[in-house]
Amino acid sequence: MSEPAVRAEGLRVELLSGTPIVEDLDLSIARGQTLGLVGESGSGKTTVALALLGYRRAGVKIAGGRVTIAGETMVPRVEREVRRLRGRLVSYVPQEPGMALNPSMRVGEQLRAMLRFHAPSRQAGPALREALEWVELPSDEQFLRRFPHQLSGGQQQRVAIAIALICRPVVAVLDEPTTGLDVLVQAGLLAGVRRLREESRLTMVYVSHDLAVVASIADRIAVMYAGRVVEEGPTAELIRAPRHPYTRGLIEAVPDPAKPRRLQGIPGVAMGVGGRLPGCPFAPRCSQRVPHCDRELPALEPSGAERLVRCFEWKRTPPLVRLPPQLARLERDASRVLLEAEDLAASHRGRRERVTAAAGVSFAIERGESVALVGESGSGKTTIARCIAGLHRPDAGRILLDGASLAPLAAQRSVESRRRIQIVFQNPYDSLNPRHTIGDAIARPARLLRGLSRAAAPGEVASALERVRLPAGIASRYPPELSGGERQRVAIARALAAEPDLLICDEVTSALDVSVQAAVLELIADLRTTLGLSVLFISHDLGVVACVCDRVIVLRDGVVREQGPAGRVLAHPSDPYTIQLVSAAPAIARGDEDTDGYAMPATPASP
Amino acid sequence: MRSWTGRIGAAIVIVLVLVAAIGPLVAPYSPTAIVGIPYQAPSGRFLLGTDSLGRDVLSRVLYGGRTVIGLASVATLMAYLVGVTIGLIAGYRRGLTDATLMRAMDVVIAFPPILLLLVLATGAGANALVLVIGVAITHVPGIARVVRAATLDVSVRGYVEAAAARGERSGFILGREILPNISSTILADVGIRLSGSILLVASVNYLGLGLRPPTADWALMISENREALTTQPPAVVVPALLIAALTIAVNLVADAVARSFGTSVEERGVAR
Amino acid sequence: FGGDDDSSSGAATGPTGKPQRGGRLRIAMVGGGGTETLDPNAAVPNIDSCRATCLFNRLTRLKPDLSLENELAEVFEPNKTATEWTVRLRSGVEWHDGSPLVADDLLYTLKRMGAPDSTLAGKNVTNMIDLGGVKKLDGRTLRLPLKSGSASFPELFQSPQMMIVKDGETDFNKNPIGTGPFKYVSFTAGQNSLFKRNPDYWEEGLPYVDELVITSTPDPQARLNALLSKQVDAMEQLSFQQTKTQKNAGRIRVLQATGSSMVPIYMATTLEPFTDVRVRQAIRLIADRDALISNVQLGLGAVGNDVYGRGFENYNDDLPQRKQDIDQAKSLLKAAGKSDLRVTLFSSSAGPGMLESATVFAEQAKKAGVTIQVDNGPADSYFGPKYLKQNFAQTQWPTFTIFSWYQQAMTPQAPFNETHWADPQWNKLLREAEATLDETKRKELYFELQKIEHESGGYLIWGFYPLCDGLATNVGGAVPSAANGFSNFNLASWWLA
Amino acid sequence: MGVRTARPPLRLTLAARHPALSFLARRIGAALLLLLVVSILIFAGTQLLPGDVANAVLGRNATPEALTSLRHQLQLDQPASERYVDWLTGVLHGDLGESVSAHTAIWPFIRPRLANTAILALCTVLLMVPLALALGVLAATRAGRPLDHFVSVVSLAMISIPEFVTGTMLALVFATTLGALPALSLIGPGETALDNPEILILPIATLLAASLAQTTRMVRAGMIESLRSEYVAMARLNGFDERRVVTRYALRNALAPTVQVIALNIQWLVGGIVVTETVFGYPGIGHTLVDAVSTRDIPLVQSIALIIAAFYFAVNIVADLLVVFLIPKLRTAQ
Ligand SMILES: Nc1ncnc2c1ncn2[C@@H]1O[C@H](COP(=O)(O)OP(=O)(O)OP(=O)(O)O)[C@@H](O)[C@H]1O
Ligand SMILES: Nc1ncnc2c1ncn2[C@@H]1O[C@H](COP(=O)(O)OP(=O)(O)OP(=O)(O)O)[C@@H](O)[C@H]1O
Ligand SMILES: [Mg+2]
Ligand SMILES: [Mg+2]
Repeated sequence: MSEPAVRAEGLRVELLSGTPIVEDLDLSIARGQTLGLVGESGSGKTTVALALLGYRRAGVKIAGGRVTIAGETMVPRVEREVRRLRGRLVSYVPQEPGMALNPSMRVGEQLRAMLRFHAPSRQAGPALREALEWVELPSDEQFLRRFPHQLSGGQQQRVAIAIALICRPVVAVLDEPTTGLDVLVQAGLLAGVRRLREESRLTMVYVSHDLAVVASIADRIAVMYAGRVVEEGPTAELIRAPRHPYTRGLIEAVPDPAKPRRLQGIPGVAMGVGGRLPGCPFAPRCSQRVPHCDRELPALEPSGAERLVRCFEWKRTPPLVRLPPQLARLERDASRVLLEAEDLAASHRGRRERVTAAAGVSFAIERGESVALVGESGSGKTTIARCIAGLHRPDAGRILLDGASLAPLAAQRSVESRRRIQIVFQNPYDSLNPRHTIGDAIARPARLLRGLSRAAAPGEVASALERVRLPAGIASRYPPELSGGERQRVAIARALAAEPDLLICDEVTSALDVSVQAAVLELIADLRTTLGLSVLFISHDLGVVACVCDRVIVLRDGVVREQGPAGRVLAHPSDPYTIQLVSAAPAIARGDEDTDGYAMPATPASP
Repeated sequence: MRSWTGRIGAAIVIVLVLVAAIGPLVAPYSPTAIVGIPYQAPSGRFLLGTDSLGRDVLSRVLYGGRTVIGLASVATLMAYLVGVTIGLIAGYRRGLTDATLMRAMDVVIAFPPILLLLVLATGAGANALVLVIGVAITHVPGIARVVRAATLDVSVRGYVEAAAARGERSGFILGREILPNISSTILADVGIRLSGSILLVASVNYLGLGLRPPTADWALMISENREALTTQPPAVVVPALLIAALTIAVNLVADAVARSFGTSVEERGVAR
Repeated sequence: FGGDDDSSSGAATGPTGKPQRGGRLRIAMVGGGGTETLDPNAAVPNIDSCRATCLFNRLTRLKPDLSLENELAEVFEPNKTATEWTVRLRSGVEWHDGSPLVADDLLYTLKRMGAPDSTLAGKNVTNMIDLGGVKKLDGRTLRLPLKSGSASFPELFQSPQMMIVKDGETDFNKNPIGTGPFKYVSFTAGQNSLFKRNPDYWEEGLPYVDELVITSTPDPQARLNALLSKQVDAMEQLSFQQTKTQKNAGRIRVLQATGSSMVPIYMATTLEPFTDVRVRQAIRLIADRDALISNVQLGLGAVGNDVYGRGFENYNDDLPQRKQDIDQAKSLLKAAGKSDLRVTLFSSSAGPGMLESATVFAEQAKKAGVTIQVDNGPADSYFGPKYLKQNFAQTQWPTFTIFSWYQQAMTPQAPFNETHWADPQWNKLLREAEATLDETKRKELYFELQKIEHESGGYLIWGFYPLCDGLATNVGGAVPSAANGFSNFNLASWWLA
Repeated sequence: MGVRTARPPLRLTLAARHPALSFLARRIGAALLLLLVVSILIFAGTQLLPGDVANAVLGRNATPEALTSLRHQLQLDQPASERYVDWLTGVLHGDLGESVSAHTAIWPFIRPRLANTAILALCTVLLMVPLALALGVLAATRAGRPLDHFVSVVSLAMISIPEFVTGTMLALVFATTLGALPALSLIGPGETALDNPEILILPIATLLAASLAQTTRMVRAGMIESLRSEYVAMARLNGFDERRVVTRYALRNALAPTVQVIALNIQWLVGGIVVTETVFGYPGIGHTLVDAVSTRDIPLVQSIALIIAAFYFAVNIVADLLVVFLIPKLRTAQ
């Protein structure tokens, strides 16, 4: 074990313009070990992962440093030579297998092509079987003859992993292999990867933005921020006692379904490419910053056995603390019902057949109550929300607001009822019109639905922005100039400008980084209490739900499986499907308690 | 526009538009006046010689850009007005409206373009308006399809849904919410379409289905004087070169524009 | 006269020496698209007429000098008052199927043209005949009684649409039977035809070539290219510019003939503002005819004097040549109260130099304070619904005899009375002339007629355009002739060296 | 082109049962309906034209008397709707009717001309497709380098020059000056264009100039997009050599959009071939259509337009079928 499986020294990757993306990155992974690489979006994880294979994306160059894999130099080396090593010495599993598998090649063919090219002497049949077994996929001809689009997302990812493993590489780099998959599917895939780690001598680099996921897989974790590793250490220790304030902030921000508590976001926004200042890039968001931090970049230094940290003041990093749990809600009271859905049925007309998205769904939302709608992808959450907002015509059933039936489509509803129900959408990048200023976007509902005069608009905009804790100056800017979190706040401000009674939040945080997510969730929780809003909160993330909701409705295939108080449903689920969901939700074994991670159900992804 | 080819193209376009715009002010003779005997070689008096009727080639060249540039631009503009409207409505309304409009576009595409222009030119008389309408019609289906596809895409975005949820009128949603966001898709091929229009206007004029003599028009000049290609080359070659230069330049600009939209899309893709 | 083969320097000439036999002669003509027909009596474009002369014969024809001679007629004689004509057909003429030409064929032809529902051009001629009273004198002779005397009657039979067809023949596009120098082999309208030599042709020794291909090629540049690249041996209708260039280049021979073919401007004498003869005179005085000839026809044409018939015996060349006189025109207009006359001139590119001359004329008119707006209509419907209803327009006429033209354009019965001409004195004079068999006398009367036209007619005949065709240098036997617009192509006498 | 793929024909579930057949049946059904609409529009359009076939046939012999008589013979005095229905009934019985100007049955009249155009278009396409693919791939794989710039600039220039200029120049150089090739596409009696193939060279070159350039650019664009895709990146990350990446991964997936471009070009060829036909006097269908319009031979115009429109739809359907074939997602069940 003299030569580590992966060694990177002083790796530097830049844009062609010379702006650095990744700087002085050193990594060393012993054979058979798994390194988890975590960090928020844009921190340079994928860039590093690709550089380990000597690969760079268009518009980017590897400007310096060395990478060796099992003694073979990958960087610097000419493309022709390094390419022959990819796939056989080190292989890569991409984030979105749906995009990365050749759409016009059958699964079997894609696997065989690897063999034919890298190991022509090996027998294709057994090799295929071996690789597919590792990822728990069938290896019969019928399966091999499928095209990628004929596989589910989880299967696609397993195929991608099988392709990466078929030539028995020394190192596999997995770049967010579970991001975008459903919790149940993700759990199954993670279990598979874990088994692989235990049963083979494969060295892995596991890249993810999700600390909980990485914690369940990796032997060691490296945390990246703004293109640099800020902390590295053995998984358990790093999670229990983070030394870098950023690592600590990340852990604090991860919601936990089993033990709900208030979340705490990291203030500010993550640093992007460019505009990096001479000092510590985390300094602007740091709570233990000293003047020195702004001037000089700390080095990545050992801080005890096997631990490295890049902070001058790491000794001052406070230990993790248990935050107060979410306040329990008042008892139910039928007279306080705001909105009611009665036997709601909805479907989508597909190309030929109808897809049922809701079948006989009934529930009620009380004034000031926060109700969560959870369920895996495609269970009909969004459709129900759109029915309530008048964007989708239900097939049957009624929606009652204060006991009065609402017209199916928004255009037919009264101005008043349109005002009282507001919706915020999932994707922060398309929830605001990029061609309208923030001010216009916020003022529009107020003017249309509340008849606000043109003159009164700026004042209204300012107060709306203040409510979502954004500076008033932002009103004249356009959405593309805003970060994802800021945009979601603006979207919320826009909804609030109508002074609604019910706010529907459809996965408002799922596209956001954890630190930002925490801040947005905090905001919603605050607004509820200060404005007495009712919230219909849609999410697939039980942790998030646990933090902000009073009641949970579990949905599957358009049918309500279980509903009840959040505490009870999440802690003591009764429906088998809910049980599965809850146990599949990743959670972190924090230093402040004594759980050992979470159980992994052995449910393979349904085809 | 960062590429040098794009800049060269833009420079040529500007020069030619200037020629067309101020040319008539500096032309030495009236474009229709017969000032000499036909097909005189270039001389001090007639810098580019004379044409088939003894008119001054230079003066006709200076006047002749207006029709090509003007008509092609107007036709393209009209095509966009109609095509964008159809595409927006089809893409936003979906369903039956969409199907009907798109089938109508299919019909227009299947109508042989020459027949369309022939019927228009012979039926309604050959004049600028007919030419513009004919050229515009040939573009409409293509534009409508592109706009429709883009609209389909944009109309499911959160901000459009939000507008629908607060009960905005369709006009507002189409004009204020959707249109600004598909403008780059629309603009990306304006240049290509404009140069297509120029070629079509020129070809139609050349075939005698468009403008008629004695209009001074580059394409007409080519067809009027083409038999003097060997004896009085400037009368044919100069307008031919100008048309080619114009379309090449417009294409260069279009290319650069499309590429700049393309890269910005890419960058957005990468940044996410 | 009539044909004036140009001899400018550099022009190529044909081969000299004895005619040679054999070979395939390939001709590119303008063509008429799908309307092309081999029915000689229904011929419209030149290509139809040319094919008709290859396959058929008529009673009389115009020689290159534009004088009349008999073709199938052996004798064509009037009675004393020219009210009855006797025609005897040549003997020994055979149809392509071997049967002899007889009087019944001629009778059939006349009846075919004169049938009540006939759309044939010859109806204009047969209308003059009392068809019911036609007498067959013998197997080859007919006596044709006319409704009124006409001394110029035989002239009318020189038209290519007056070809004699075989008794009973109705379908001409499939294997037409004629008496002409060539026999039918194949024909595709709008594309090409293939004929072969008629070995039994009645004109001694003719024709020379074995095969004849006539191709429709509307585009002038394409025709010239084909000739220059030796794909064809001759092409119809060189443009004026091509004529000039090719004469200098000397790679091909140019066959040029100027007769009475013209693209005049006309004024309808019954429509404003041309009801006033002074306006008509002013318009005629505005034209700078020399400039029109040199700019539009590149100097190739001949100046006109507002009367038709240049090249024919009865053409009045004693009349003073009218010249541009702007002052006079202005004062005439002033007198007529039309000092700033504005009028639309309907034009089209339906004839050689037609549109161009309108353009040039409009420019010239500016000098006299007259604003002429040229309305350029589509060529294909120019002689369509609006024709004959316009007050100020252009037209085209080929070279045929003066009387034929009067019949078409000037007499009260004329189907194409473009100028709405109805001058009682002129009509009376024409009747008198046509009743006069004495040639000198008749000529005097014709001169009178033309004098009236010259003074008060509705035509501005500023010039006559030349027929210019291109020939490869190995084509012999070609003689320029202006008659009927295509007679340069008297293909029976052509031979290949 | 991207637009086309968004069109309804490319349906996923359709492919689930009898993919090709039900697809074909629906597309053909729709096309027939559209053809009917097209034919009505064309008929209505031709009614607006001034003058009629009687005028054209009689030409300068069109005395008012003869006009009336001929109109009666040609049944032009019947109401337009009746004439349309007559024609349509004929078409439904497989009879295109009679040309009123040429007095012959239409089908035998246009068949040789159709064949001529088909030969010209087919030769052009057969040359264009492989050349465009080769050039497009070459340029795309060398994007941004001198060869790519060269191809780009040359093709841009070729696209920008009107065909009548290209054609005239080619004729001037190769036919009249060098005498190497015929300037005029003379097709002898009873022959087709294939009997003397040299007449095809210049017309093909003219058509090729514009269409090849256009297609090359599209292939290049499609290839560049494909080369930027994640699966191409993945193929490189899997270590395949560049040749394999280009052919098996990039080109294979760039073919579908290319098919659409080629289909568009074929449609353009047939619709726009008339300019080239005019320049070289090539006896094709475009020309015949122009003639038919100018002689107001409405049954002939109708028939040709119908054939061209049918061809348009056919090319579309074939292209869509090919696309379905090329994109497994569209042809296989989920
Ligand atoms: N080709 C490129 N051109 C411009 N910027 C780039 C390019 N590639 C990466 N970047 C920038 O480099 C930074 C790091 O990108 P990278 O994809 O490595 O981040 P990541 O940590 O994987 O983020 P994510 O979690 O979103 O995948 C980002 O800010 C990104 O915008
Ligand atoms: N526009 C549409 N056309 C056809 N089917 C649709 C459409 N939108 C949704 N569906 C289908 O309806 C079902 C319910 O979709 P819905 O978006 O409501 O689910 P969801 O629970 O919000 O899922 P996710 O978590 O992925 O957002 C799914 O099967 C989906 O495929
Ligand atoms: Mg990444
Ligand atoms: Mg959803």
